Amino acid sequence: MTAVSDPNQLADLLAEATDTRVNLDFESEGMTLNMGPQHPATHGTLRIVAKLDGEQVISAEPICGYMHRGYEKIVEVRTYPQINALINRIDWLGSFANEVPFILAAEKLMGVEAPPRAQWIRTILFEMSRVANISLFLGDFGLQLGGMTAGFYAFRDREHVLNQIESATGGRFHPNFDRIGGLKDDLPKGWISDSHVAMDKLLAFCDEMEDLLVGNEIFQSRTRGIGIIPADIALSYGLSGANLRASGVDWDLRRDGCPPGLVYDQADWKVWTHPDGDCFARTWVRLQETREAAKIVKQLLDTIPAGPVMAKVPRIIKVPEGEAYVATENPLGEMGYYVVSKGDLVPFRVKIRSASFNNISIVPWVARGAYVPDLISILGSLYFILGDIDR
Amino acid sequence: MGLVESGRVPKPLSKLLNLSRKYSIWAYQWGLACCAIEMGAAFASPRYDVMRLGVIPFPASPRQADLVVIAGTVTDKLAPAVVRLYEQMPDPKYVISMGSCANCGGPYWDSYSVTKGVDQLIPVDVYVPGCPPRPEALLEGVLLLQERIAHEDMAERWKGDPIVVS
Amino acid sequence: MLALLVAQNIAFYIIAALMVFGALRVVTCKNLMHAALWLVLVLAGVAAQYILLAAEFVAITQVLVYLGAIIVLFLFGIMLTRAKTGTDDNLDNSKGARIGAGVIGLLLAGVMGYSLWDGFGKREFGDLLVQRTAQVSDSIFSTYLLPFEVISVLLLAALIGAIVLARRD
Amino acid sequence: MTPMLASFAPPYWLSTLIKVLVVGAVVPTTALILGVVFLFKIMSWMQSRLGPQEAGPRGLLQLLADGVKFIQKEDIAPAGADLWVFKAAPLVVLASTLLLYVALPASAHLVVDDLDVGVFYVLAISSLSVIGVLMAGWASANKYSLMGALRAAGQLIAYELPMVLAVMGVVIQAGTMSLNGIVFAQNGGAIFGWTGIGNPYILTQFIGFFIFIAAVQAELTQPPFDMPVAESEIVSGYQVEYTGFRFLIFFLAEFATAFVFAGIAAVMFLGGWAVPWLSANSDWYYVLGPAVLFAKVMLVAFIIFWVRFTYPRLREDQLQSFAWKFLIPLALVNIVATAILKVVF
Amino acid sequence: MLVNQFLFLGAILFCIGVYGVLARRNAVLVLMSIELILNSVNINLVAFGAMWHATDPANLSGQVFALFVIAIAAAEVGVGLAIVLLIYRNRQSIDVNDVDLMKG
Amino acid sequence: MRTWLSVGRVIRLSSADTTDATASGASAEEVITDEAREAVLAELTARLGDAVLGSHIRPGDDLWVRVDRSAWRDAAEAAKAMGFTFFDYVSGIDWLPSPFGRDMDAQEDLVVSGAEPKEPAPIVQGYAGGETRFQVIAHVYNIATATGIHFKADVPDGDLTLPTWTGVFAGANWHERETREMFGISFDGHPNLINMYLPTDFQGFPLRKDFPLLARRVRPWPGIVDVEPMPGVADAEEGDAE
Amino acid sequence: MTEYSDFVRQYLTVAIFAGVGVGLGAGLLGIGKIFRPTRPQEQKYLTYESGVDPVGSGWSQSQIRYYVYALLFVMFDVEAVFMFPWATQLEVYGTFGLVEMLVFVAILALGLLYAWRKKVLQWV
Repeated sequence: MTAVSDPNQLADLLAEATDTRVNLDFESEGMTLNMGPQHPATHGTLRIVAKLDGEQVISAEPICGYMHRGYEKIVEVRTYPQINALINRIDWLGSFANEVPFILAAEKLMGVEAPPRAQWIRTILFEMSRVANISLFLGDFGLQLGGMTAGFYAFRDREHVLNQIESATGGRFHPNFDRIGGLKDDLPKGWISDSHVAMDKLLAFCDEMEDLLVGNEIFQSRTRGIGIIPADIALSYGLSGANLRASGVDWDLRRDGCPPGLVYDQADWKVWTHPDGDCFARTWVRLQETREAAKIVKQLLDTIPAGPVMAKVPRIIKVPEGEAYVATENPLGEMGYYVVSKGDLVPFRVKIRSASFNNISIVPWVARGAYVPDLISILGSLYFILGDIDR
Repeated sequence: MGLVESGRVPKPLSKLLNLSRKYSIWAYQWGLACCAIEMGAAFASPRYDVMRLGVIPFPASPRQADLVVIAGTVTDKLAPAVVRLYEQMPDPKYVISMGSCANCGGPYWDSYSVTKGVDQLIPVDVYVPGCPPRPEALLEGVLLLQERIAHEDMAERWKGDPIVVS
Repeated sequence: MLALLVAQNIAFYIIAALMVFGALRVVTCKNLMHAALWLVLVLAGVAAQYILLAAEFVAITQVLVYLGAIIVLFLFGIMLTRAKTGTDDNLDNSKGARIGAGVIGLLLAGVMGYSLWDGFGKREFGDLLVQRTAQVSDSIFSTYLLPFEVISVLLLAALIGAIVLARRD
Repeated sequence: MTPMLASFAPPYWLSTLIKVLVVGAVVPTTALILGVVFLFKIMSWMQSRLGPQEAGPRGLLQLLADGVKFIQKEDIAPAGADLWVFKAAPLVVLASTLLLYVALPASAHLVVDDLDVGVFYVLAISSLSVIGVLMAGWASANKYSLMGALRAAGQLIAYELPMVLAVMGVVIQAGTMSLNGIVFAQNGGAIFGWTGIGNPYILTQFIGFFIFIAAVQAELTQPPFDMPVAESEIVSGYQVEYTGFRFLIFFLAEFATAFVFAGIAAVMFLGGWAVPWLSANSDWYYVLGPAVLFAKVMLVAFIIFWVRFTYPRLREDQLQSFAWKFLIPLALVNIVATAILKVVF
Repeated sequence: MLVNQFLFLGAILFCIGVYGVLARRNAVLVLMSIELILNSVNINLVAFGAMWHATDPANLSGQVFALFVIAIAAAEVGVGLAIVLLIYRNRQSIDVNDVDLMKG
Repeated sequence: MRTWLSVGRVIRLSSADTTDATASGASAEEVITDEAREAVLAELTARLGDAVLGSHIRPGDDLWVRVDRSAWRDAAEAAKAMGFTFFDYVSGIDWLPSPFGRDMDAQEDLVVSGAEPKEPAPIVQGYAGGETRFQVIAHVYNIATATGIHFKADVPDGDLTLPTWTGVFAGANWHERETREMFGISFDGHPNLINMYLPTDFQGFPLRKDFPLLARRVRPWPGIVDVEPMPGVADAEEGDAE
Repeated sequence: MTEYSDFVRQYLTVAIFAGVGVGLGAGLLGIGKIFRPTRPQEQKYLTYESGVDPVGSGWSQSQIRYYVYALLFVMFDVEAVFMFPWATQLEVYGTFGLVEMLVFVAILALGLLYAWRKKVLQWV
């Protein structure tokens, strides 16, 4: 069928040709389809270069870096509180969730622990950002597949969560609320009951999405059996989050590797997995996850302990020498910070292990042989945030 | 040479033309970073619904667009694409720079890979500050842009100062 | 009456001129896609001539089958064989062959022109009657019933043949 | 008043001029009405939004503003494009849309041409837009365009056939291909001898109606059959490179075609311009006919757009299978059943 | 109108078609030229049909024959283009001069 | 609630079985050694032999193993064979203290803290030791036991190469590309070692400590307001936050 | 004779409308030409490809399946052509016409069945 049969060699050729500045024409047969950096399917500025035979993808290579902001370098010149303000913007949809693993890593190095109330609120906000994040995924995935109304509903109902996050933290998008040793503030009055209402609305939204989208026959025919990722492949690519669980791997850092500082063991919830590993499974797992997250929030809201929200920490944060890796189950998957400190105001080195980077690295593997429309399903269901890939 | 460009259009007609441009701003879908989501909220959320103002977010390609909202960080790698997509839009065209990153580099002012402001690349009509700006801020920017379009003289089109939402 | 005749003739000559021009472009132009589009003009002209001949059903059939279907087949054929966007000099035979073809064409034209003139001369149509669809149908389902059924077999054969050829295996 | 209208027989050139002017006004108007009502108002309502509010009262002039704006937009043809073909493609699409209006009857006499082969003519003309689409896609010299055009052409021809076969049942029942003849047949028809509401063919040809609407949906390249213009993969298909007014022509043609197809569906399945209780020969239809037809068109258009705003899109092969493996066999069965019933009763 | 008007038009189209078949080397263009020939024949058929119909209203042979020719033309183009595509797939060329499959 | 020492334990919280969810922090604190990780380390040592150059265990939390760079790929294979099938990341560390003064911060900051630009400090490697300026670090996970291993390998300045992991963990592909781009460490046998983030004509390796952030060189960080003058004094002034 | 002239006039109207369609579009484009600006920019006339240089040439060897669909369409289109006159006259022909058409449709349906069985109706 094609002149080049070895996938690795082909990928090399492809990557060569798709360099940003030099576009070699290596075409032997077929056509090269370029999507992005400006393309509605790539949620921003990812670029996918797919070599096609007719409508079938021979190979697809994501080209990232259009959103590379040099996080790992910048954080080496910022103090810990400054970093905290910055890293919200890695996964911009699950903003609060970005702060937590970093703060936990710093706390671990300092040997500080947040008071119980702070831990509760952290967990609640963490799950709220998960809801805010994944609810948008559901709408956006519908939009990708042509069901435009789903997107509008997602944006509409997501506002309820954002309102809650905003009224607690002051930031609609990037709260910068977490502190080493606790939180910036306590919750405002009436927040708990409002949050119950918001979560109920989101649960209703999940039902609506299940009716409108996930249960739709056309949606199912577009996603079932498409982009199947077996468990071992998923593990070796380091997929995490719902993408991994949709491949049947029962692994959730909230349950299995929960770092102290988050109180998931105080709620009764369930980790959902799906054996199929296809696009539908990923969507379904995410849908269930949103519901579980809303349930966790509702349970934790009822059991928030009283007390301070800040432990005793020095006013100037200097983290003792050491290395620590803390990862949490973020909306997109495992997000971890490997922090190396030399006892300074600033960290010596921070490796940011973001979920989307690993999740998207599987695209060349999973897209091979798919059809162009399936590529959209695959990309949409893997669910990435550009900032989370490129950092 | 088009009449509009030459500025030799009779007053009532030019008013009509300005009004039509004012109420029909097609914006193409390109979000870059965090601001993209707030832009999305302004474009697609029933709560903000920028379509009320006549901003239609239908086109996916710049060829049918009047407005591009540069919503988010522009990196050096992306800069050629920004310029190209801007140039591929047909005149008359407008640019809203949304968010600190697009305005000046924002929190990544010291990064090695971020362009310090999209106005180094393309002319900007409206700056919307914030990190990210709330959707309301973008709506305000759109309103200000519409205000300007309503009184625009096409012959003088490129000489005005940019608007800053404050 | 006379006016109608004149109008008819004017229409005929305009359409005929367009058709001949289009046909010449089909066989001479250097761009495959343009050739196909000129062919569209010719085929539409043919449909118009059918209308002038009061053959309504065939005219619409011409539009439906030729313009709506066969041209699409041609366009697919052109796109699937990856024609160039611009002009392509490799469409024609050598110059000698072309001259030969031209000579043959002119010769044929001469022979046919002579025999047609000889055979029909200035024969008029007389009063044309509109040939309604129902009459066409009656004709098919009485005189030409067998050919009609054979057509279906022919189409089936063509279909199977083309599928066998076009299958990728 | 009405008898006078009936006796009004202007010379050919005058009547044609009137027809041209009326249709020339009706085509953009219907496109605008459909666009504003469905694309802006109904869609916004379904998505719990407000939709355009500023241009004109309640934003009703939004599309007008769009039109005037597009006139003053720059006209760009990409460097690699085949210029003439690129520029002619929208005109082909527009002309084929306009030709469809020729056969649409608004009452027994308010019709441009009551052709003897009306239905057949409509189907033949509707297949012409494929040429325009393929021209646009090919001439743009753009990959998205080409892919979109190939997909569009593949889809348009795949759904042309169910459409052709779906109306066959109506033709069998009415015994004529004339659109007015079909309206008369429905108005004067009877359901098992009961002539109360005539015989709107949607009751007997509901399979045909379903197939026809599905095919219309596909011909308009709307969800769930909008793969040829799928934003999320090939941006906007064959329209990618079109700017300004040329794009607007595609945009208007889409809605005008939607209107005329809805009109054809209304004529063939819903009794067209006639209401059941009033004989189709009544002079009242000079006034009533257009209104009745318009109401029915809006009803059909609502169904079309409702589906459009609700469903995700089918994949290219899925929609082809849907046509070839479901709609076409179903249509054939429908024809055979209708024919048998017609012959038996 | 003269019958010969149409017959001559048919003849001219026929000759142009013959020229095209002989002068073109691109197989798709050759098929297009064949379409020209078939259409010229159809014009003749319909013209004769109209002529006879005017004298004998029951006689529609010309039109019916034209219909049959259209059907056959459709079949011809279908198979012809399928062959062209097959050749293209195997040889990356649709030059009729290159196609000498029959020669041993 | 759990404290750090209990992290290594798997606590299944699925709604079905929440019985053992109350791992007591008290007993965990008494544990000084971490038998599970000791065992992992022992098995790794057995598999890799002399290639294990150093190790560090933080009980109940994490395990660092430094291997010889010739055994880098063997380490991956050994880990995978031992059930560490979940690939996390590969990255690098440049242990060179920043040559641009303390933490490369603004000149104003230096004035406030009273420190002059000082001599380059000696290179001090972190856990599990090391000998070279550059180290590559990788993390793999065993999802059955919820334990991870941080592998480290020294990469000498003269020969910044390491065997690739792509054959063992397919996901290493992109991470190695990133590491190459950021540190200039190349990976032998990698199929496609091209730039990931930056334009092709970008000069330098950003994450090396001697890569200057030019914007900062030109213009000092404008946002410093709450850094106290003397580190020594600051200790005495420790207070409650908020 | 009057019937013929009416008939030709009907189609003259159709032709006029085709002309009007093209003319309308062209006329509006002409109006646009008066108004619209032309402001050439360096990259304005490049083919749009999501903001980067076009990769590879613009041509695709799209798969043969489109052709098979088109082919099937042509065949069934021809069938439909013969069906329409039959449909209008079915009442006259009665059972005889019904049987004739059933045979015709059945033979062509065999073709569809063949294509179905040969799996050309689905993607590879």
